[in-house]
Amino acid sequence: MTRVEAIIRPSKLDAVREALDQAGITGMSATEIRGAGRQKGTTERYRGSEYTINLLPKMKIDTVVRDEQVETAIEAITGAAQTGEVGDGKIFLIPVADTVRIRTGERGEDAL
Amino acid sequence: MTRVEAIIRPSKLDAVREALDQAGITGMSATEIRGAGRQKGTTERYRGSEYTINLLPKMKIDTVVRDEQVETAIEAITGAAQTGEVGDGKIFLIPVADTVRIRTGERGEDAL
Amino acid sequence: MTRVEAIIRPSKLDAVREALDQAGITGMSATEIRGAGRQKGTTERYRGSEYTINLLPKMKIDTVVRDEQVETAIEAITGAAQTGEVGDGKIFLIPVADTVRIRTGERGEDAL
Amino acid sequence: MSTSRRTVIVAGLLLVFAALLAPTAMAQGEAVELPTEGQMALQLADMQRTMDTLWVLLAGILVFFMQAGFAYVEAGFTRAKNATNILTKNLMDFVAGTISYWAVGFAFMFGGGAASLFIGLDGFFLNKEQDPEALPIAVEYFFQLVFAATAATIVSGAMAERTKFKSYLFYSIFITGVIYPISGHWIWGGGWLAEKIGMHDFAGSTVVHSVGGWLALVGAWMLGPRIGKYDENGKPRAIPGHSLPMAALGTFILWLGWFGFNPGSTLAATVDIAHIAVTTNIAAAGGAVMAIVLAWGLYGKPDLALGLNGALAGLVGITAPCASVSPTSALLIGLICGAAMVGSVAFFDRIRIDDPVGAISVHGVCGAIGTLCVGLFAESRFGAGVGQDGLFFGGGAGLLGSQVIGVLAVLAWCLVTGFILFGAIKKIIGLRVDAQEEIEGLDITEHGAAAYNY
Amino acid sequence: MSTSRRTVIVAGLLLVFAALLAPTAMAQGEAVELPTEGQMALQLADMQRTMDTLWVLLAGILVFFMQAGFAYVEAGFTRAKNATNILTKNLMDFVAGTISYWAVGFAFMFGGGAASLFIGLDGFFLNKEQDPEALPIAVEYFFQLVFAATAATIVSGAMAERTKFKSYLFYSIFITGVIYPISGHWIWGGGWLAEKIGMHDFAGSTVVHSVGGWLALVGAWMLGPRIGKYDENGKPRAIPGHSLPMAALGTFILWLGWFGFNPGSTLAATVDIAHIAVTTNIAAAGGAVMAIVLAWGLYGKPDLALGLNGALAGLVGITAPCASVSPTSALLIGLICGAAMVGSVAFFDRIRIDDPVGAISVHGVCGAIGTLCVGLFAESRFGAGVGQDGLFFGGGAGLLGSQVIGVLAVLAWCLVTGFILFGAIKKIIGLRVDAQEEIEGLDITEHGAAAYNY
Amino acid sequence: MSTSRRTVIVAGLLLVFAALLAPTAMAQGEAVELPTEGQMALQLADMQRTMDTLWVLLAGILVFFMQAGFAYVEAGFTRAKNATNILTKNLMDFVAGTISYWAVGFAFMFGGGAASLFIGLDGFFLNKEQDPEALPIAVEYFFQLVFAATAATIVSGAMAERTKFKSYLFYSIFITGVIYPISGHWIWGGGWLAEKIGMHDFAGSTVVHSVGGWLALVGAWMLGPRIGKYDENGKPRAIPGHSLPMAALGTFILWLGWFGFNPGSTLAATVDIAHIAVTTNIAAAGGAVMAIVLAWGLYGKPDLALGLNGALAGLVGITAPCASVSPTSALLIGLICGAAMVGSVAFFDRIRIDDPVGAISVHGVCGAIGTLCVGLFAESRFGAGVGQDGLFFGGGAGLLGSQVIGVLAVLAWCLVTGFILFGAIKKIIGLRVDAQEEIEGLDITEHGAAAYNY
Ligand SMILES: Nc1ncnc2c1ncn2[C@@H]1O[C@H](COP(=O)(O)OP(=O)(O)O)[C@@H](O)[C@H]1O
Ligand SMILES: Nc1ncnc2c1ncn2[C@@H]1O[C@H](COP(=O)(O)OP(=O)(O)O)[C@@H](O)[C@H]1O
Ligand SMILES: Nc1ncnc2c1ncn2[C@@H]1O[C@H](COP(=O)(O)OP(=O)(O)O)[C@@H](O)[C@H]1O
Repeated sequence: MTRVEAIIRPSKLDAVREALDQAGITGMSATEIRGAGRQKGTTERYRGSEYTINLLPKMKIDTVVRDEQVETAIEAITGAAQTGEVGDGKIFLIPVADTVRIRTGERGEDAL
Repeated sequence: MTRVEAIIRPSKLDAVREALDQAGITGMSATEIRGAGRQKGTTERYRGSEYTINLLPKMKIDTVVRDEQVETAIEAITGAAQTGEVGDGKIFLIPVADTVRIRTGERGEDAL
Repeated sequence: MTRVEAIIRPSKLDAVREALDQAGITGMSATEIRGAGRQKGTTERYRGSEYTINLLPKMKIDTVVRDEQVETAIEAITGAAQTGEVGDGKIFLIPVADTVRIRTGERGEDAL
Repeated sequence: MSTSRRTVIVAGLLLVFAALLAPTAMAQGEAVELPTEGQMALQLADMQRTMDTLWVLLAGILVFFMQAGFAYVEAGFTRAKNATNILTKNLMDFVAGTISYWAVGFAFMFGGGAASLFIGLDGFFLNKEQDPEALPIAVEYFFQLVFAATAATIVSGAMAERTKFKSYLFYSIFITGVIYPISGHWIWGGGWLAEKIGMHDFAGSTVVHSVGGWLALVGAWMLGPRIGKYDENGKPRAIPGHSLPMAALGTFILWLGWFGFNPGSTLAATVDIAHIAVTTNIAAAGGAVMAIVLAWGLYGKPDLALGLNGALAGLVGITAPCASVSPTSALLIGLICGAAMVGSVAFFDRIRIDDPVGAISVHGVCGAIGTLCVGLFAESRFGAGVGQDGLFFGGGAGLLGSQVIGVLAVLAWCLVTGFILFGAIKKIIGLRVDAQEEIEGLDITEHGAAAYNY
Repeated sequence: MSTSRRTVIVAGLLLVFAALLAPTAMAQGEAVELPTEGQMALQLADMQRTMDTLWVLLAGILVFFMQAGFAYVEAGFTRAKNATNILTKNLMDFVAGTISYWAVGFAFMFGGGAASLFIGLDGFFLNKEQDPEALPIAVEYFFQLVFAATAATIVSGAMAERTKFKSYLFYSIFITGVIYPISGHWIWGGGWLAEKIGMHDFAGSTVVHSVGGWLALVGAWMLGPRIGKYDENGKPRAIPGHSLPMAALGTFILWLGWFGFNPGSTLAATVDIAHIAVTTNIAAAGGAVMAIVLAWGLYGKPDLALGLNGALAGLVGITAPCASVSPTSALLIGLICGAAMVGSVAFFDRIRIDDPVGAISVHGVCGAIGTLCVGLFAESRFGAGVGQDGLFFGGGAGLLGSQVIGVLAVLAWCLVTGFILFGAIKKIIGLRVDAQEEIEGLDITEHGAAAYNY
Repeated sequence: MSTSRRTVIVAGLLLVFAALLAPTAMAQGEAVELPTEGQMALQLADMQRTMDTLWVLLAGILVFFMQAGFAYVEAGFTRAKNATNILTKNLMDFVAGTISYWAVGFAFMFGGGAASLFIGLDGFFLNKEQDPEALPIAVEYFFQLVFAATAATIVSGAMAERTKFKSYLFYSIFITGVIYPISGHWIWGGGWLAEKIGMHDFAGSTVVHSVGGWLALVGAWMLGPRIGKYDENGKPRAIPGHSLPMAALGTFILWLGWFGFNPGSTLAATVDIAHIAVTTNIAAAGGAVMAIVLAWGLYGKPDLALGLNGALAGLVGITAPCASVSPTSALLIGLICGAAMVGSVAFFDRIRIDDPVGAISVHGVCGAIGTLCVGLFAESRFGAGVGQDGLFFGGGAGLLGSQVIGVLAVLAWCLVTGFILFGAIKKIIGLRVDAQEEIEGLDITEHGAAAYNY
């Protein structure tokens, strides 16, 4: 099992969720984060003085999938979240040793 | 070391924290997330029109434990968070390569 | 590739971000979390009655780096986040199997 | 817009010209300016009545705005997951009260009839002869309505975060339409407490605030504490409100409204309103100072939530004596109420009556104290007030005795009717939501709408 | 501070002493008290004028505060990412309106001149002769300005979350300076609707609210719905507002302001203000009750957002008939408007006109209904109102006919001028921000400032 | 409720009947209507006094509500972690000020005595003979108190986010009780600036706002900037406030209050209040328009925060000249103040005086400018104002000279007393919290209570 962790633009949340859904991946969690990277922070003005927002609002989507689903997930996310401009985000793949479904106690891939 | 990552109902946060505490696991972090899964999103009405909340409020509890504590942790969490109804959540186990305590620079299990 | 996940005091966020930046690590994500550990929760008074905040506000900084950068990252974070008092936080190292840059589809270390 | 007005103005101007011509007229013959003088006297009386109407209406408008104040204080002092619920309750108790007080409440409170020592029985739906020299019935109704709505809305705070919406609606209509008007009749409508006992409550420490507070007490007691309010050892745990800025704004709005509540209770435009505004304000200051200082001393920090409640405690306390006491006495009354409120909050916490916003202490307890203070601090030299001297100013214990009887009578009335009302509701539809709904929050379960979104 | 005042008081006191000495004077010779009486009559007229000024100014101040109410209702009912934008719009439409209504709007609306059945053409920049016996022009301007600003600000709600700031500024100045004053002139400024047709709109259901609502309709229609408002099948999806507590406070503030809006429209201090306040309040209650009950029945839960809109619907509806109907009729009007608003919101949702705050339904539709209700429920016994009986009170259909003509004329005026104005703006600078800006939110893209930070 | 009132009404009615009977009486014999006239004159004077009381009280109530406005502006413009703190300060400065101004401040400001060119020395605790024909002392005190509290509360904004609560309390009591009343006495209490220099400040641009602003300047200067306000190169960094909606509501509340502040400063019910309300409003509009336009031009976006400050800048600026200038001049004054505020905010940022809410620029700088504008724009034709023509209207530079002296004298007074006061506090208890507390936020460290919870 692998955890597919995608950092995307907040405005793409709905699109990514639907794309995953259509790829048969229905379980996922979303977290509001702020991120820094190649995308430059914005410099805003407030009452005339400047301030730089180094950490831009991003959304993180986590979904743990069976290993054979990983590429499907990557494709679904990339397809829905890509704009082609800096700041589109990343996908990280992290190995998951096991999963438990709290409701039933099931373990392993059955628990997903 | 393993990271035990539990996604639970927000209303179970206190119970889970206390159960872990009593199981001797005191270090942990909690994050507000929103999740989708088998539990159906709710359809609400606002000024007469409907809208569906696909991502339901959930709470994520992370705790990194020694490998021998993993089952204890799972039991504690399951015991406290289970209601038996869809939406109780999942526990994911993720291998952790190393840990550092920022305050002292200690490494490994000592740092937990 | 390794994910360096640091839990720090919220007031250290800027310092840590800058320290990582200067160490050449520019990509990162920050999440607001609440944490329990050795640092005792605070007992506050509200209208005369007490309540205990068991989960204290913390900030989580995640950065996925090439394995050779891990120690640099740890040093940068530790240097910037340490106060020497209980509650400074932890760093967890988690193996990352692969990374995808959503914008371009690049994979592996190039995608970082 | 107003054609009737135009007539009056034209008449007035004719008058002026007539008067200006008068000296000449006088020289030639008479009878021109004589009716003039009668008209002028009429116009004078008319203007005073207009000014009275204007003032009482403006005061009522200020009191109306207290609905927003209560909504914000109560929402601020409770959790975000119940904010929609408490706001809906505050809206609904006012709109339902508007209708029930119009239909029956006003008649019960200010009507006459055979049983008029106990209850008024005419004037339903404002069907009442207008005395052309008295305040318009409309403004009387409006001013009294906003008072009634205040009493009703107090209760929602103490019962917050766990009461069924449907049950709330039911009891709210009943309080504004029946319970409040009857005890109000005793004191303000020519009933036995005023006429036979000589009890005095200028602007409603007892009539409005204690009634709300005591009914809140019964309600909170019958509901039981919120889940999580007491730990396994029965020790009270604080459940902090979700927004102190909301509570603070609500308190300032209430304070603003009190400048209508107390000075407006003259029911006429007189210079006495100035004195009343001053006593009102200084008592609020005393309440806040005392509460903050006590909190600082007892609990270690200057607690804003108690400070805000302290200001309200002072305001509730001065409501009865505002027209009868000096500013110095008012400051003392405020200090006393601030202290009493802090003690009372701790007391009710300890005896397991869970009052999320402190309504019982602020309105019930300080309302009673303020009413008694009339018997202690009143001075006859303040013409607009009770017109007697209290115990501390050489007037003996007589007035104090009347006040005690009044306080106890209203307490008993509220406890009895409260138990009957809440008991009946509990039997028939249930008072409290189930535990799961309470934990999830009433916003989603009762209204399907979170208070805050993105 | 005021030296002119001092003179008057001194004069008054001299008068008093003179009068007190009069009996003796009388005994010895005459001619002392005779000018006195003329002076007193003058003083009386002066005091009435002062009281009128005072009341109308206070009412205007209450109406001014409605700007804050609209700001909070609109911000609360939209998303957090557009809150700075909507607040800036609300600020700017008032300040720009203050200037444009001073420069030209007031003249167009209340001026005379050759074309005075259609438009006023004197009094620009308040250059107007002051009639020493009439209300001061300053207070007239102030009171009318806050009304004009209300009409303008209504539009921003319906066009929220997607309109260019620059375009907003442009149309807002134009509405307050030109469109609103001209139709206003027809009804309140001595124009053809009042003079030739006999249409009556006491406080502006049509003059203010419908004008705002119909322009909002054109604007929302030309803009198109917000991204995400309709799903791929064209089914409307709700986009919940970000803060119900803000919307609730805003509604209470508007309600407060309405006690200036309606009773203040007497434009004089009279006892009629009491009756008007009562009808205003009870209609609001009716609107809220009906909306909540309907929402409960139709959609399953007592919806706070609709309840708040219901109160506003009742208030808009009673604005025209407030001085002409009984409280019972007012309650009915409120109930009707509450129901109409719920239906109308569903209707505009279905025909794909996206109105985030319900402005078209609340102000446009209920404004029209309220205006018609004058023709149905008016009773001549209420002196301050239209002075005729409506259809339901034996007055025949004549008044109703006039009202229908008025409603249609203003509807046509707004549709035509609205299409021209918004069409021109769309051509020249564009009405709508681009999709990326809309998704990101106007706060960052248009103002560079998020509404909320840490 | 009011028995004294009843007597007056009854007397009035007897009068009416007497008058109506008069013609007949006249025919038969005389002496009936003669005392009547004296009584009527008395009643007239009495009614004018009542109306004056009513107006000044209502104006004071509006000004009172400005406390909520300041609380929300200041809390909105600072960070969430200090919101409880700033709200507590705003509550406490008003309640402490209520008491200290009652005890000594009012006496220092409006008392007489030997040193009366410099300070008043009687009337402590409101112990003062009531002149039966003048405004009730109670309403004078109330109106002046809310002004004093305004001056005090201005300071808290500039010193926000880093001042010790205890120190704040101390200086706040001192400002309201001593510093403000003394300079106030010079201008409003019969002191040397008014009597010897002929300086005019109708509603307090200098007396209230500049005093608050200059003390804020000293405070902010002595405290030093907030941690993080300047980067390593000394370049100012913006620290955005946590809630623009709060700041916007606060601004609207202040604006509302200003309709009491300026028109109420007539201290009597006169028709002049209308003109004053208009100049007040149009100056606010000018300030906001100018600030938004300048921000748009200089910094690229229409900045809401500066727009809100601009409205306040215009309001502060018009406070002194409001009764003496035409609407056109008022608009100009507003525009000037809006521009000056934007420049001033940038200036103080550059010289490292960190003023989180812009209090020094809005109240100090624009207060001074407004005071000078009296010398430039005053016109003698506006009776309620200074009664002279300013430089631009042919009156020469004399008045301007007086205004300059007044502005400088008050500036000097505030700088000197401010340095002494803040210096003493710094020595004895310390002004600033330690760095760790500042970073964590004052809510938790000073009050043990976060402003927001779940
Ligand atoms: N090394 C990293 N570790 C963790 N998160 C990262 C890393 N690099 C980027 N991110 C996250 O991805 C987001 C987008 O990255 P960025 O470099 O700005 O754009 P792009 O991915 O298009 O090159 C960042 O805002 C941050 O949240
Ligand atoms: N595959 C997954 N990856 C990540 N999170 C998941 C996954 N499946 C479920 N979750 C999280 O667990 C929550 C509960 O899952 P759900 O399927 O609704 O109920 P249950 O676990 O009882 O079957 C979801 O709301 C989501 O936050
Ligand atoms: N075992 C753990 N797993 C996950 N997070 C932890 C763990 N232990 C501590 N933390 C996080 O680190 C924070 C600091 O830990 P704490 O034990 O209080 O201080 P220190 O690291 O200085 O000993 C906690 O608040 C929590 O968020």
